[in-house]
Amino acid sequence: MDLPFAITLDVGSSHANHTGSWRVNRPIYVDRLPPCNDTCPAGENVQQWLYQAESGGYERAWRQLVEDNPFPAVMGRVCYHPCETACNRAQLDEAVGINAVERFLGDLAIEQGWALPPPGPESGKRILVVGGGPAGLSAAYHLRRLGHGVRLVDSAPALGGMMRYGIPAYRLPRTVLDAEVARIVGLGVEVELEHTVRDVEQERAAGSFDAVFLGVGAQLAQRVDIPSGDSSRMLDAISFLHRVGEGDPPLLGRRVAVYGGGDTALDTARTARRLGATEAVVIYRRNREHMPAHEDEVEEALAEGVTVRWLSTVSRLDGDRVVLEKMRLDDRGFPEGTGEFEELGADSLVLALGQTADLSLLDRAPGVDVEEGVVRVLPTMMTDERGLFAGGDTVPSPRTATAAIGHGRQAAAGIHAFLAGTELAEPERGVVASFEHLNTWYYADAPRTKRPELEQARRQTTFDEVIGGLTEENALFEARRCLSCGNCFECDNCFGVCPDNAVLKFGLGRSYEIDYDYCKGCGICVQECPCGAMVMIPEEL
Amino acid sequence: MFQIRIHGRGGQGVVTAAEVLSMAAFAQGRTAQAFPSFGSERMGAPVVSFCRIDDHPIRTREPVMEPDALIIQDATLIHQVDLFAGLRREAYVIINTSRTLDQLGLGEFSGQLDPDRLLTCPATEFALEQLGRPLPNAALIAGFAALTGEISLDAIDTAIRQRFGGPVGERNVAAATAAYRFVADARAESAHVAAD
Amino acid sequence: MLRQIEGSRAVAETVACCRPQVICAYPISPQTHIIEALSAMVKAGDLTPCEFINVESEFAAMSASIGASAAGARAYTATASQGLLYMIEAVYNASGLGLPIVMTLANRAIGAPINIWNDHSDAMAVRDSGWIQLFAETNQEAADLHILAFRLAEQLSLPVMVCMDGFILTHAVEGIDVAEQGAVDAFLPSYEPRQVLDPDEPVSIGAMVGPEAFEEVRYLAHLRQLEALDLIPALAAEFESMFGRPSAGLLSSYRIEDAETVVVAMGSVLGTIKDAVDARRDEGDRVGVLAITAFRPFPRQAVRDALAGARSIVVVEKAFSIGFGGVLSTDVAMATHDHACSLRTVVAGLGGRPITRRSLEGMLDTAVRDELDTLTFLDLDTGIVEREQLRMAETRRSGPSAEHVLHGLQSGPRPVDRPVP
Amino acid sequence: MSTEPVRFYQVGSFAVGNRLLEDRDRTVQSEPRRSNSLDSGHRACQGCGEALGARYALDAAMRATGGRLVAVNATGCLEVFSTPYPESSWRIAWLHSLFGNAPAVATGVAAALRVLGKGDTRVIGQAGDGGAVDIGFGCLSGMFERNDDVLFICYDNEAYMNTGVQRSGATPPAARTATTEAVGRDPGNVFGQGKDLPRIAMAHGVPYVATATVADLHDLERKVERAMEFDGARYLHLLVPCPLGWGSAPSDTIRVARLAQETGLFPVYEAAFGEVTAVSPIRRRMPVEAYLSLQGRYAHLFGEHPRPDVIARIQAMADDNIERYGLLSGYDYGADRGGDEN
Repeated sequence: MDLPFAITLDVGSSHANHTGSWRVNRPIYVDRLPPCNDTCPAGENVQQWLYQAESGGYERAWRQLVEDNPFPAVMGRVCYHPCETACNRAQLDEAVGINAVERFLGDLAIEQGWALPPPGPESGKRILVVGGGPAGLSAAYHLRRLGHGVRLVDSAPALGGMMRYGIPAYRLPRTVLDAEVARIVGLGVEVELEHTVRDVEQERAAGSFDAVFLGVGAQLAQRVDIPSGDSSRMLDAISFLHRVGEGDPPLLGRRVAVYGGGDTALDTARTARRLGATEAVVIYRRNREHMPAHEDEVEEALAEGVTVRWLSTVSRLDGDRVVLEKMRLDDRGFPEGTGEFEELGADSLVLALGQTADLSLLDRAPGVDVEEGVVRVLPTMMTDERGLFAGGDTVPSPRTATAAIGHGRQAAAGIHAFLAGTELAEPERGVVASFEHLNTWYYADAPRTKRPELEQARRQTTFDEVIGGLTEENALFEARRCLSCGNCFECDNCFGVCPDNAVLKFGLGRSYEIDYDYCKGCGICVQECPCGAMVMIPEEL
Repeated sequence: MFQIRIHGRGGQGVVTAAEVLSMAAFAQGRTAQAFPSFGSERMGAPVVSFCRIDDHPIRTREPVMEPDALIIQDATLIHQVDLFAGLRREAYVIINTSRTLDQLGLGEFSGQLDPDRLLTCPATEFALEQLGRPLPNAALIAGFAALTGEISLDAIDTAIRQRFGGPVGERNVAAATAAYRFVADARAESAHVAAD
Repeated sequence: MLRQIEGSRAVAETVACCRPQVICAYPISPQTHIIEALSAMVKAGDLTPCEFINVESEFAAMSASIGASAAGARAYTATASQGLLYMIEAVYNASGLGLPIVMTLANRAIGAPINIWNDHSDAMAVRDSGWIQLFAETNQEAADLHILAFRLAEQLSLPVMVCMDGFILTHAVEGIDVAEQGAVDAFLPSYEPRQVLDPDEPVSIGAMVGPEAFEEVRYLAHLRQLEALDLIPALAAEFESMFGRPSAGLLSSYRIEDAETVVVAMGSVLGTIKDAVDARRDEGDRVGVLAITAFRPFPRQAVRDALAGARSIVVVEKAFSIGFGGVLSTDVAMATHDHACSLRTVVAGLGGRPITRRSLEGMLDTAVRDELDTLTFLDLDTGIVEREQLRMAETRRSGPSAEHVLHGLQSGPRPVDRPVP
Repeated sequence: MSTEPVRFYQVGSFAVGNRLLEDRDRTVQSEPRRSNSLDSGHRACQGCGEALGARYALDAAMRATGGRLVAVNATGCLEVFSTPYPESSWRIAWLHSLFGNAPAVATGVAAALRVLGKGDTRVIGQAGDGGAVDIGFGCLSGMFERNDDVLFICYDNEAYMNTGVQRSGATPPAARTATTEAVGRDPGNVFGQGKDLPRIAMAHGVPYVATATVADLHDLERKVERAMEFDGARYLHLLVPCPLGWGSAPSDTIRVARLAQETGLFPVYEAAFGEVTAVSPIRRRMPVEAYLSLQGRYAHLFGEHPRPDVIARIQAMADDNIERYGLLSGYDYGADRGGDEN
């Protein structure tokens, strides 16, 4: 066309006008640390494996998961999931059911027989791992992946430690535990059972191990001196659960009193119900809000008919009567006696007052610093003695299986660095993505999917698993509830909302770039980024 | 050049009358020009239209100031509008009425005109007979043709058929023919009287 | 073939022969007969393909024509008077965008006081709009000019306005030779737009132009319109050879050779003027006529040459610039500024006031005797004017003059050509 | 996989893109090869809602028509910032004529295309609120009444921004403009004036009328596509915040538009042949303060002489809308994908 001068213009000719020169602030892309990752004791990259699961890539998700934690199926059952407590979604509707998805992936892996990543090239080094609990097994797993030889010894007839002898089967079916343990052993771990290490120094020397990892746990019950005529009516929770775990449950009678306020106390009470006790009464010296047990456990226990005597201590056992002193809390929340007493009929009293580690095996390792029954370690999990590492309940920790698994992983890395004669770099933590960083309008409202629960009657009498798993559809739903806090999930908002077409999109997985030739710096892209993965920074003018 | 002025009321076909008249002249091979007194004519309002007939091209666009013929479609206008302005003694005048000039109060005025060129014609009656509607213009211009001899009845019929067409055209032609006869007879009679 | 038909009808039939593809119109006297006829032809399927759009205003009529033309269709509309003023913003826009729209302007006065009768005030109001303005003297010219207008418009990519006197021409029934379709097709090729809205070749039409280029844009438009001064005579000649009858061109003259006094005018009044001139010639006065067809672009050189021999020029105008005088007169004066001759303006026929041959002859008589005022209002009723001036001088709240003038008319002499309101 | 994975796809279900969706279910704006009908280099202010809305709407129309599109533009910001000689930001066939005549020009274009046998090319007319609600109202009404085959889009920024923020027939009560200053006993624009153009359009009985904002792209694109399924006159009233005229932060353009909807002040709905057929429910209801306080044009309601009485009246307007259109009816997640529910 022969276009009239000035009145008619060629299309797109405004590209000659670089409006980027108007800009005083520029948008940039950032990555923030998701709160779930931040709080996972096992150091899982939760957001990443959820991202894989969202697209139905369950095996990819599982592989991402076992990079850090070889126990998805176990953790998916027994982890107290601090990730969900930290989840930003909780402020929107309900936290993402991370734990449930983890269990779904774990179970699917067992069902599908997915194999753990193979061991790395043999390094020729050998490490002695003492204790076949979560810490030891986790350490063994990561050490094998690093190519190191592992000898794993445990005093029990089977591996698993507290996972087997502390956690009741209705919370963790043994088949699941066995499967995940077997997978680790399958990586080429030498295992010696029913072998109790009495002198770690001697064992290390005898086997000329390059390093040792101690994960002996806390197996000794805390005792308190309770006057009683007949001590046979009194036993401790650890050994009680241990014997149940071995399939040789002691007889407790119809009325069972449990003394303590932790998860173990509740596990004991719930187990007692399953063993036929008509009454299972937990005696706790403070009130519910001070109870150390996890809320879910309390909920479930009460739902199963377990009762709790709040603000009470056991002063003595008198025949089939337990004499309780009523307590009150002082202004600091500490209990003090009131001098008032009452009685409670009970056929037996189980003491669940906490555990300590048996560290006698360290008697001839004087370099090791033991305080209040636990071993002090560096961030690398190495004790004060070179080459001697420790983790799990043996060291200061929340005393959860998840924390133990994290220790195992951490220790393996520490040992690897130690053997290589290098320093283990402290991994830097990014800025945590908080709820304020998000623009939540873009996320569809969707309340969490409740895991189906077995109906009361069955639960109380059997050791069948209490919490059911998610269907594939629900797992997908849960995974997709993840907000991807602080990390771009390629929602195209920045690309779409720019009034100046100044965002370039390169296709899935290849992310975006700002075209600073035209970006006027309005900041809409930053404001409308759902997950807080963009910020405005001043231009140098 | 022969100039005609037509007076009537909106809705009576004053403008059409001038148009048909010009078409008749055209049909007869003459040049003609017809135009209305431009205005927003409304039903019943006094309306004027004009027609010029010549044998040469007509250039002027002025209204007809001094008509050679006056066609009055509605006698009730006589005392409302200055119908006879610019009228010369030898001009033709044809009035649509069944009444006499005296009844119309034109008795003495008629003295100022040539009696042979002043005529009443009950055109509306012919129209009612043939069309069943009081649309006198076809009849009246036929009467005018008979009175002036400027245009032949054939030419008038042709124009009417062109303008209206179909049965309506034919009925108008019938009305025109009747009126033409009426006027022709009247003139013959007055000529006869004059002869005595 | 010569037929005895109404001017509006002839124009409608001729426009139809030009195969317009989009017609947008809003009714206003005295343009109505033209668009009624066209809408009937479209509805009956006699004019096809064509869309007739009954728009809600003249502003919309011109706007829709702009859209249609820009989209590559041959667009036509017609209006008059207030209608033209109501669309004036779009009128300027059409020429600014260089869209070859053809519009019939049935010339009519502009109120207040509202007046539906003929004069040229409306055309003069858009004199500077960038449209080509052609004035028809007769209905034959009016009809034929439309054929030329479409050709001219599309060749230059400029809009053209064919001006014909309202009622005097639009409502007059006379012998007119309406062009045959075949001949029109041969003369007028199908519309090849200079620029068009096309998804396959997108452009942005109607940019905002600042001081850096606006003057150039306007100057180019001026040059473009001046091209018409050469093109119009050429097209007129082509028209004559093709249709066997002359077409109006830039201008024409009548008995002008040897004329000492020349009357310059536009439109239908020229006929009456020619009769008056003949009469004066019979009396021995050496008078002649210069008829202007192309008012925009104004054929300055041609006018200058045509009036070279004149001793006295009388411009008869159906419009005037209040506070100054003649409009056409100004252009003629510019064209003849280096002539040794007098130029006088006669304003006549405002608001449909009949221009009679008698008055024109009287005026010419005075002109020939060199006694004509520089600015004369033909047939002005001075009695009424003086009465009204007196009345206004007496009372501050004198009310609207128009009513008093009418009131004065009741008592004064009554022109018979106007029905009593 | 589940039969309806998308229904469960939570993250980004309201965002522009969505890596798990089928291409056909993604927004036009997420498409790297979108038409960018209004392209980079235009001179709109930072964070201009109108520039954004125009590209959203026209790109969607381009996809719906397979690129067979012609746009007519009224005078106003959009025209001025997009085509200052010698540069045009348009990538589509585009015509600007006058301020008040865009609907009529569009009518002419549509008629021409029909006559020329190019009926497959569709016409969009666009104007700001001034060009649609006020000066172009007559032409728009005529276009509606004739049911001309045009989709007319009003980019409503609630005042005459191009000339410096003067009041228009679409300026809301209490809003400060250059001709309704925040002074005197009742600062800002008066209550009880202005035109509800979408309702007026509906009163013409045209096939399709819809309102939308730049905050909900899925909703907007679905409506443009829907509009293109109809022949005849269609009207889309699109709320486009103006940082300059509203005194809001350029980065808040979409946020403010969203609040206009979530407070109920700007009801989002669609209507066919004069009857409301669907409303876009409020997902997270907000009090009007949340909307007003982000905008300088309402600063006089909060400053040192706060006007809770005026805010209450505005809240009442929002409540009336919520009542009238049932804006709190539940959200249908099936509609997240858009398009297929119609």
